[in-house]
Amino acid sequence: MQVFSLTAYEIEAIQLSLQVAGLALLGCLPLGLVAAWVLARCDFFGKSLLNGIVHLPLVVPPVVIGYLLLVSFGKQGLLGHWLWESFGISLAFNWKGAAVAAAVMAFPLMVRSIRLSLEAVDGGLEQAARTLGASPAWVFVTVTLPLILPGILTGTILAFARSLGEFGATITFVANIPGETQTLPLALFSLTQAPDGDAGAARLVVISVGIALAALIASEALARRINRQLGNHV
Amino acid sequence: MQVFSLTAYEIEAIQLSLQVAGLALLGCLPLGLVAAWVLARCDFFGKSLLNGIVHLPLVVPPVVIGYLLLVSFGKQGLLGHWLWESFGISLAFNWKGAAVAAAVMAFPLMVRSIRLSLEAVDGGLEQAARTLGASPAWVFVTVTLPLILPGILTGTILAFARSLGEFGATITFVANIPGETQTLPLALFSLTQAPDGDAGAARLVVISVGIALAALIASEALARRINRQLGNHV
Amino acid sequence: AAERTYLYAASSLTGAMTALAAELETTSGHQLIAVFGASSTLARQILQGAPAHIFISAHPLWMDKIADKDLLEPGSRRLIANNRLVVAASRADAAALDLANTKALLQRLGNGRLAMADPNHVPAGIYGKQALQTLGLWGMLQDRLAIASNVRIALSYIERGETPLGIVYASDLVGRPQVTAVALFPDQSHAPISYPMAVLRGRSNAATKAFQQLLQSDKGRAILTRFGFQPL
Amino acid sequence: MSDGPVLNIDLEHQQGAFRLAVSLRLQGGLTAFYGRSGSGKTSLINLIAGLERPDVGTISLGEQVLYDSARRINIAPEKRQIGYVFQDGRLFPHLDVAANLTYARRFITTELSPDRFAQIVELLGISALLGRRPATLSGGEKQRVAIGRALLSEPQLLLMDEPLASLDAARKAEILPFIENLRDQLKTPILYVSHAMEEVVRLADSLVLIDDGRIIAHGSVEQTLSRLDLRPLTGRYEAGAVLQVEVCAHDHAYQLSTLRFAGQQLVVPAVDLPIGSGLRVRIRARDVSLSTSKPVNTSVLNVFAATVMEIAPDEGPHCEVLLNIGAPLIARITRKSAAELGLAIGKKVYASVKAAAIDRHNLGLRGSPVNHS
Amino acid sequence: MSDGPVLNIDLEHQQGAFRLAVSLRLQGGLTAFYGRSGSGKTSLINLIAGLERPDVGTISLGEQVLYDSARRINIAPEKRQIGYVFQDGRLFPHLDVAANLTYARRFITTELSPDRFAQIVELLGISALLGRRPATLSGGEKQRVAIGRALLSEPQLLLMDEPLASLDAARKAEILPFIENLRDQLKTPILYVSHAMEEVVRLADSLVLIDDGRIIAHGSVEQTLSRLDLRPLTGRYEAGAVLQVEVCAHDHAYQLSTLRFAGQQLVVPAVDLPIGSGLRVRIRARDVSLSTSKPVNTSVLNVFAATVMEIAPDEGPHCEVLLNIGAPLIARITRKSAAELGLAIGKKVYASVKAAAIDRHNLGLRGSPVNHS
Ligand SMILES: Nc1ncnc2c1ncn2[C@@H]1O[C@H](COP(=O)(O)OP(=O)(O)OP(=O)(O)O)[C@@H](O)[C@H]1O
Ligand SMILES: Nc1ncnc2c1ncn2[C@@H]1O[C@H](COP(=O)(O)OP(=O)(O)OP(=O)(O)O)[C@@H](O)[C@H]1O
Ligand SMILES: [Mg+2]
Ligand SMILES: [Mg+2]
Repeated sequence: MQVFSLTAYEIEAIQLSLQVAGLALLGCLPLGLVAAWVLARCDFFGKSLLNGIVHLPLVVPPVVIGYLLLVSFGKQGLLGHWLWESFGISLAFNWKGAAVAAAVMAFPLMVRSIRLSLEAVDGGLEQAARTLGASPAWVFVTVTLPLILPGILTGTILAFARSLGEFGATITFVANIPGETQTLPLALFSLTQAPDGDAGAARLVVISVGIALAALIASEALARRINRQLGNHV
Repeated sequence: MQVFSLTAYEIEAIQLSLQVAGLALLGCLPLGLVAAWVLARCDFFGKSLLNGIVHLPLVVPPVVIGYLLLVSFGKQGLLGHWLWESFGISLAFNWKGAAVAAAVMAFPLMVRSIRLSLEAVDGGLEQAARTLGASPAWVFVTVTLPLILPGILTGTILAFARSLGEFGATITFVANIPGETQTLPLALFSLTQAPDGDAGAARLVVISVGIALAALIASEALARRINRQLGNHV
Repeated sequence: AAERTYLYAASSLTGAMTALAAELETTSGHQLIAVFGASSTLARQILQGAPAHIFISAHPLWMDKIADKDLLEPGSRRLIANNRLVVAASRADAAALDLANTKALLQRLGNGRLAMADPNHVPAGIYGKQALQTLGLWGMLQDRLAIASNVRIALSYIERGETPLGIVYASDLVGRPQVTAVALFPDQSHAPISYPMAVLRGRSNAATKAFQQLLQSDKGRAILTRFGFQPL
Repeated sequence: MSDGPVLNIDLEHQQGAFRLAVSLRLQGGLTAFYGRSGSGKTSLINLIAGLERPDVGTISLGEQVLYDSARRINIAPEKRQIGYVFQDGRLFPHLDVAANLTYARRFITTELSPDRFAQIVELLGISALLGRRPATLSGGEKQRVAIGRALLSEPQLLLMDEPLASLDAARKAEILPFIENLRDQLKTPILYVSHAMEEVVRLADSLVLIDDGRIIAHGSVEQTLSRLDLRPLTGRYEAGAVLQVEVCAHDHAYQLSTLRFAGQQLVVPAVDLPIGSGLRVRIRARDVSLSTSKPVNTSVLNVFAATVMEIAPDEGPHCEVLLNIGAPLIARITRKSAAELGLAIGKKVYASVKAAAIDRHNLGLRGSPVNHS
Repeated sequence: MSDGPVLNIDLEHQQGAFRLAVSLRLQGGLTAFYGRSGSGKTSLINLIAGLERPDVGTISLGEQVLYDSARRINIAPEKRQIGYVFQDGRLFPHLDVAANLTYARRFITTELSPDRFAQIVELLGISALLGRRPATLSGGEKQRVAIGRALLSEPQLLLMDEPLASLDAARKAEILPFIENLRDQLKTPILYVSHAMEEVVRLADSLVLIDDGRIIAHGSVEQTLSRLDLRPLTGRYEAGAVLQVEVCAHDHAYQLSTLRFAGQQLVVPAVDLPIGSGLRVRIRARDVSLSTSKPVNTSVLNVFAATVMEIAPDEGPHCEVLLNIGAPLIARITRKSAAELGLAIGKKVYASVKAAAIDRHNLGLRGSPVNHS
């Protein structure tokens, strides 16, 4: 094993991790937008409860979330059963399940960031758009959405990082199956637990951080552009 | 054991959790402010690296972070040794160490939320404050800080929730010591390991969620007030 | 109170050690604080100066690591109990399984997976892999595993019907009515599953002594038995 | 004007300690809202635009009920087709100037003729700014873009909240004719909030005076500005009479026009309108001087024989003299002069009005009487 | 004025495609900046306040170098003691009105006398708003609070960027004397950006005309407004002459004052100043009429024997006639009148100025000549 070339084991874990994080983001983003909107702009009975549920994955240890996912999305679980019957989708012990676990864990971070931006949007601009003929949906697309891009970006990067690092819920929900559900953190964990895995673990830490750093640098460049467009500090 | 009264074991875990989360917040908040400020407003060589380091705890599995903490802050660790020699502070295997673990894990959430708010602050207001005689430090205290309160609040609630739910890094760094480092998630874990712990585990999940929900409701009320003060959407 | 006495024990011992600590307190008044975790984690913490007085590992490997650093009180190391490895299945599917009949095994597995703890580092997994290798099943099954981070989670896969079968300790089945053992691995198919206990260097005190005595007493052995172990 | 839809407003609205209670019926043309800071002008047009909900009441525009608290009707702002130039600009910071201007286009089915876009951009002097972001614009530039944006939304009714406040006189002079054109050619009814009486006189058909959330007066600009009891609100400096006149001759050599009213003639700087056009001229009281003998050898081109109808003294050095020259005219002279000239009701005097004192600022390009039903 | 520190500006600054290149020396009093939208007024005062850094150049106030690109000096904005009323308000949204007003107090060692606070609050008409947040204020209310906030910071130099643009005439009339007082009593030099020539004339000692980032003219208001070549910038409508006068008598019965200049007397509405006080009066060209025989039996109180010095024709219907009445006076009459009266250089005529045409708007409460060094 050479120091500067990746082993097949590492490449597999990297690919899987990116795949999982990508799918997790794909699910998180639209749902996160909706949840953030509802929490920021609507007032209804049970809002606190919704808010609590959204934050649940932060408060409860990941292993518990993993267990709850197992209970609901497992073969015997209500949702799992329904998914399987209706769409033929099974999340058990495969990467899609890992993505669900990552998405659930990343969700509160996504929602909170977007919500923070949403609450800071100048309502006057949205009003102006409406007088110009934009329906609320159009206002959202053409005014609100561009204005909350920084929040979406922050939410996305947090969610991506969290997905990339997700461990407890994943290993509990879909187990640690090489090539199937063994993402970087799971591979890393295995190595740290093995008596002689330290060197390999260190390599994986560097790889994880490298990927995250690359994503961060890209997001910073994007954020810079967005902020310049909005006339904010650069 | 009655259903509606807490056992001594539970009370101990709750107290400890709150203590740990509280101390973690206390450490996170000022450092998070500084880091958010530096990342939002300064431009320097190595900024990407700093950004990467801040996000590290999200990307790398908690267990690895816990291990790194153990290696550096343990009695044998460099930092741990220095802390002990210089200040007589030991973090190893006590609740202060648990707070450090929680703080480290919560840090990126704190920093990102504050940074998001910071970047949205209207520079014109800060300029106005300076023409009125406020030094940059005063501007920060009297203008910037109040304006980023929503971000600080979001960061705090995320960090608090994350601290409350922190498991992997804690158990790895300071172990699962009843009355010392056994916070709610660790107590919960212990119960899941015991043959007849399921009911107790479920109780702890409910308690964790209850505490988080209480904190959320309080923070929502506060956020509402702050937003009303800032003239934002309510 | 005087100095606290810490007992670091592998997670799989949670039930038994909690009961033993309670017993110790009622009979001798000594308080033991039990700290549970993965054997590997606990060993690492002890190497980093954790305040453990007694360490009970689920595998000799981790005890060796500490012994290598010369951190054990001389003469205190001994095996306290054995455990058995079983193939478990849901109570609903309790028909006995013949491990020698590969075909039956595969049939039982269907397109499901075999749950077990991580064969790379979790003791239950390490023993399980050994046993499967001895029985010549490893090559066939190694791609069909659902690898859990600890035995409890492997158990919950079986409990929830996620996997038809799984490899767990016999002790894990105590208090778990939904699962049952459908096959017992032969003792010689894997290294003996024994729990080494040792007192850490310089940490010997009245409580540790009382605890060592309790373990050798009938009372102590009865408790271990109750939780599915075979006291030594 | 009888053309254009009728805007009917009858509502009450409480915000904080401030109470707005308005009942108004406006038809066509340009209606100016005039009132001191904090009197409720912006609040009222926000209600009309649908950005706020009145506590009780109704708002209707033509056939369409925009709001009715009793019938629980509340048409969404975007369905009201009401353009709004906000007091505080409200440009979209993430769009460049061109995209701000054309924002409303995607919600309009008719094509935007490039000419019209070019015309508006040219007029507002923002063609060099099209690619810029609002954050880099000067105060006046922002306001001009905001005006353009509202104009390009082709509204059925246009609300303008102090649109020209941050513009220099030259720029104002360029934009005012455009708003007149909008009012006359496109027949877009306009509600126009302004602090500048010059703008009001020039542009407005009718004037609504607001004070402390209440309508104090509403009528044609002429009527309202001639009412002595409203002086505290309309401002003494700006007092004057408004004449309905008709263009009757042009003197191209001297660039003067002769206007006719009630059998009298008024010479003013050339008006670029065909003979016969109706026009409104405001003659400020301070620009009228009186004499008891006919002035001779003077540069003043307009001298009218007049009868004193009323003398309104005030506490200051001035008094206002209401004259009849076939139409009402107001003169503002010192009390000392009034005494020295021995002015009294019924006395015959000569009123002099300098042609130079009447300029574009005092010419409203619309003469037909406003229909206040 | 020779009192007050000298503000020396010599700088160049590029922002986007816009280039500002300014060299100015201003001393004391109130200097008005006048120029069309986008000409660089706000940019310039931002540089003076230290909110932007010039590319090259120096700025100094009195002895203190505020900025020097060569010597790498750049005093922080908060150390410049420069108050700034922003064009866009910039109230702190998280503070109520009272806290906004007193914001600067914590950085000032001297005590705020409750009287002064009360006086400013009263004057600006914001006493009812003290507990409110900026978000609920009307446009004009916000601007008034912003003015109060800057005033209460006790600046060494005050920058005001169109402070009165969103205020009604009545409110303006109340605030203007206060700014005059600030200028005269407190000797605070003021740089005042305005689009309203009335305000400029009333308040300013000197006038700086800016166009496209360059200083076109700078001098006393009198000089600058009298220059014919600057008409395109200053605006034809506003042309006029400014007289330095001295109060010489009061007529309490009729509430008139008599002012003296160059052996002549001018009667105007009562001026609340002791006899002997210096004063500046602006007589707008459009308010002066001419005749070749002495007007009799007229309400016009001021008739001067005058000699025609210059006749400036223009393309329009008017011409401007520069007269000598002991001091220069400008009349604006139609070309037709000029022809009919047979005006020519050297001709003796009578110039009539209505007392009623001179009101507070045209009276600058400072008479001493401006020192332009
Ligand atoms: N950041 C920037 N980038 C590019 N151009 C800018 C920037 N800021 C200002 N400008 C341009 O500089 C010019 C001067 O702007 P400034 O705000 O000083 O004008 P102003 O005289 O105050 O105008 P107004 O009376 O409309 O407020 C304008 O043409 C403006 O578009
Ligand atoms: N949300 C609110 N809560 C309490 N009072 C309010 C609120 N919004 C406006 N007001 C008050 O209502 C009154 C009318 O405000 P409005 O903005 O309509 O005034 P305006 O006539 O437009 O004044 P301006 O000419 O200064 O813009 C003001 O006194 C203002 O302080
Ligand atoms: Mg308003
Ligand atoms: Mg400006």
